[in-house]
Amino acid sequence: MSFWEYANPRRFMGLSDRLMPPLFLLSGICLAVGLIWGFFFTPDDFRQGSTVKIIYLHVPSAMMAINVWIMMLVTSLVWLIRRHHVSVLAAKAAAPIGITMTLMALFTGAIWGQPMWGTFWAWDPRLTSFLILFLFYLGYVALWSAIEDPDTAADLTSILCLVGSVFALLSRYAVNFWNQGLHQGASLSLDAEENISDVFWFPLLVCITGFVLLFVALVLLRTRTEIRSRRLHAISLRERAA
Amino acid sequence: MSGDGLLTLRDVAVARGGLPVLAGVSFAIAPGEALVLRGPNGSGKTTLLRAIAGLQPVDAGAIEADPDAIAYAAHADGIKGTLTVAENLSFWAGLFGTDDISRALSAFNLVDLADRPAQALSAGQKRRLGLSRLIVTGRPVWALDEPTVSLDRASVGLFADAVRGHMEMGGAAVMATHIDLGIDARELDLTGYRAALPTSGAFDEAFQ
Amino acid sequence: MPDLGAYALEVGLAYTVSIALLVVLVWISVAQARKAKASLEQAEGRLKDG
Amino acid sequence: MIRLLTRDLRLAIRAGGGFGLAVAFFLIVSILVPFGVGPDRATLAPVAAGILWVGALLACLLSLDRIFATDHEDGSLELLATSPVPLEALVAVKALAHWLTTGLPLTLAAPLFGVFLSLPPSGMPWLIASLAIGTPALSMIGAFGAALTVGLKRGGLLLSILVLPLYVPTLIFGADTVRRGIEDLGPMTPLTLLAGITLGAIALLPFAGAGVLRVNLR
Repeated sequence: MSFWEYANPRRFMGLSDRLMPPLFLLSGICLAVGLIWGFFFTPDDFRQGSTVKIIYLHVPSAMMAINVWIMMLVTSLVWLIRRHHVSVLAAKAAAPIGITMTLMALFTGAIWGQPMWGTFWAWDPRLTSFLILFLFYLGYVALWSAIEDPDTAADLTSILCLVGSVFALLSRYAVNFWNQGLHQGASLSLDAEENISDVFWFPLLVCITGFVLLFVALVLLRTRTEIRSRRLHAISLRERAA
Repeated sequence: MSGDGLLTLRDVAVARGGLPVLAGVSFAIAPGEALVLRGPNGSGKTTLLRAIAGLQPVDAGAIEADPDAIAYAAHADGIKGTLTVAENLSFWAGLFGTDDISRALSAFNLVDLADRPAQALSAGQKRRLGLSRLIVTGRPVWALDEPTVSLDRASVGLFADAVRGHMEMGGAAVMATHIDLGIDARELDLTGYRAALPTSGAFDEAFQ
Repeated sequence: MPDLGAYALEVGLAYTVSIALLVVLVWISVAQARKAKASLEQAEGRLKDG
Repeated sequence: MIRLLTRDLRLAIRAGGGFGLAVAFFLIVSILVPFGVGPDRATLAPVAAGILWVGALLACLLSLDRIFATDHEDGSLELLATSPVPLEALVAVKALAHWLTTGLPLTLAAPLFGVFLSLPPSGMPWLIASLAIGTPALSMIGAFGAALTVGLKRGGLLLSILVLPLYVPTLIFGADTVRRGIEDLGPMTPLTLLAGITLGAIALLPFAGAGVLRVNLR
């Protein structure tokens, strides 16, 4: 039974029904443990004082903001190539989660940078690229709501997601070019672990796992809602036609 | 290739707005033939013609015709008000690779209107200009959706002559119309091909 | 409670707003899911006896 | 295809203000800014490059939704789709027609407006170069956005929301070229990057635009 078999709605509904409870539970635990550990049991940073505690929210949400868009890009491609309804509905379901994550990343980033920069918003390239990503999310959701026919909407939003991704990447480097940048170096770039000591590192890892699990659980839940409203739409079409 | 027929449909199924409308439609049109699609409003005439013209994908079956064989004419005539009749027509002629618009103008009695801006034309005259475009396309198969809408009796005669002339030159036509054009054409009533509404059932067809 | 020092307000604000965002997102998603499930069952009921 | 271009240009002229509309809007923006910001050179000069580019960008944005809307309303879009002209070429020609009626006149008028905003003379050549190279990208991206929203109700507003984020790289590199040109800090780098975006857009977006048109014509 190939992987694509999960794309048919009935099997997806069954599978997601079984997966959601454990996922929600696990993400709740990870988030609670990670945040409490990070908030209460880690020392202050000698330079940043207690604001370092914000990394437990800023870093995971920033990572999720980008990864959710990449997930939407992949699911849009799957829709355009293999025409699986569940895939494009998962992309539609993920968009609001991506928006929330981007808002959180922006908000926590601004607060975290405030002591260093003296203002809440200093057009730092990394934060600005999240602002641009937020605009792309907005456009994607706006396009979904502007079209009545679900299939047309799915095609148009998927193509917008493809083109948007190229331009989001372009904006990411244009913004770097435009303002040298005050952002702290990649505090968690996968290769440079040594720039945060272990005591901060483990709770951060737990928080990130928590965010990822929460995202997966939420996207399953929201995709089920999209499938159900699509089914409702199909039924009402049929009732009107009969 | 599409064999002898200019246009062949093999149990074609089309949908409109997510709901299947027609299923199992099959026919073939040879050069010199015309086919009139009959059926009440909403029976899928327009949807089928748009599928034949390539504007809409088919849900099942196949439509076989040369890629550049179909000339499509719908309710909207695609006329630019600020351009004159001759300019409109020569634009379409140029697009289809010919420059001779005189035959099209005379076939629809538009010669004396040639230099009038299209916005100053009556609905019937605009319709004649829209239909005269078919002649400059030089394409064998005409797919026409309600061609005689807003045409007076004389113009309908003009249009019937144009179709007859087109068929004599080896062309073919498939059209949806409610009136009798007085040309020998086969008829196909689409009510017999209404697609069954999908039965409510498993979750799989959540999107039919 | 850890001594947050000068930045108590900032850190507190960041945590409360972020957690609030997450709670609102989950709450809206669950509410939408419940509403969709209910109206679907009602529609399918109409379909069966209709 | 040339016939399609000449027809569109003739339509633009006959519809009146084909070429002048965008330039008029650009003129108004360039005049309004000093009223808002204040007339003295010290405040205007540093921001002139950015305002000129934002003005050009908004002027392009204004006329985008007419690119396919008129053809959609009178039915010629469907007829064009069934004509021998491929949809990709149609999108490219429409973008070119839009550029000729907005991008080009803006580029030619920009130095005059630069004087209004007291743009330093050393920036003038770079302003023209960056606009000449950048505005085709604005038209091409705009044509894709117009194809995306053709036939939608309230499409104009949605078009701006979708297209403005896509304009960000062009705006950044364009305005940066002019700023660096003024202080002679190597404006060639942003200019070449700008050219890269424009060429990429012209090469790829017609296909995305045609794909989207096919979906909208369904």
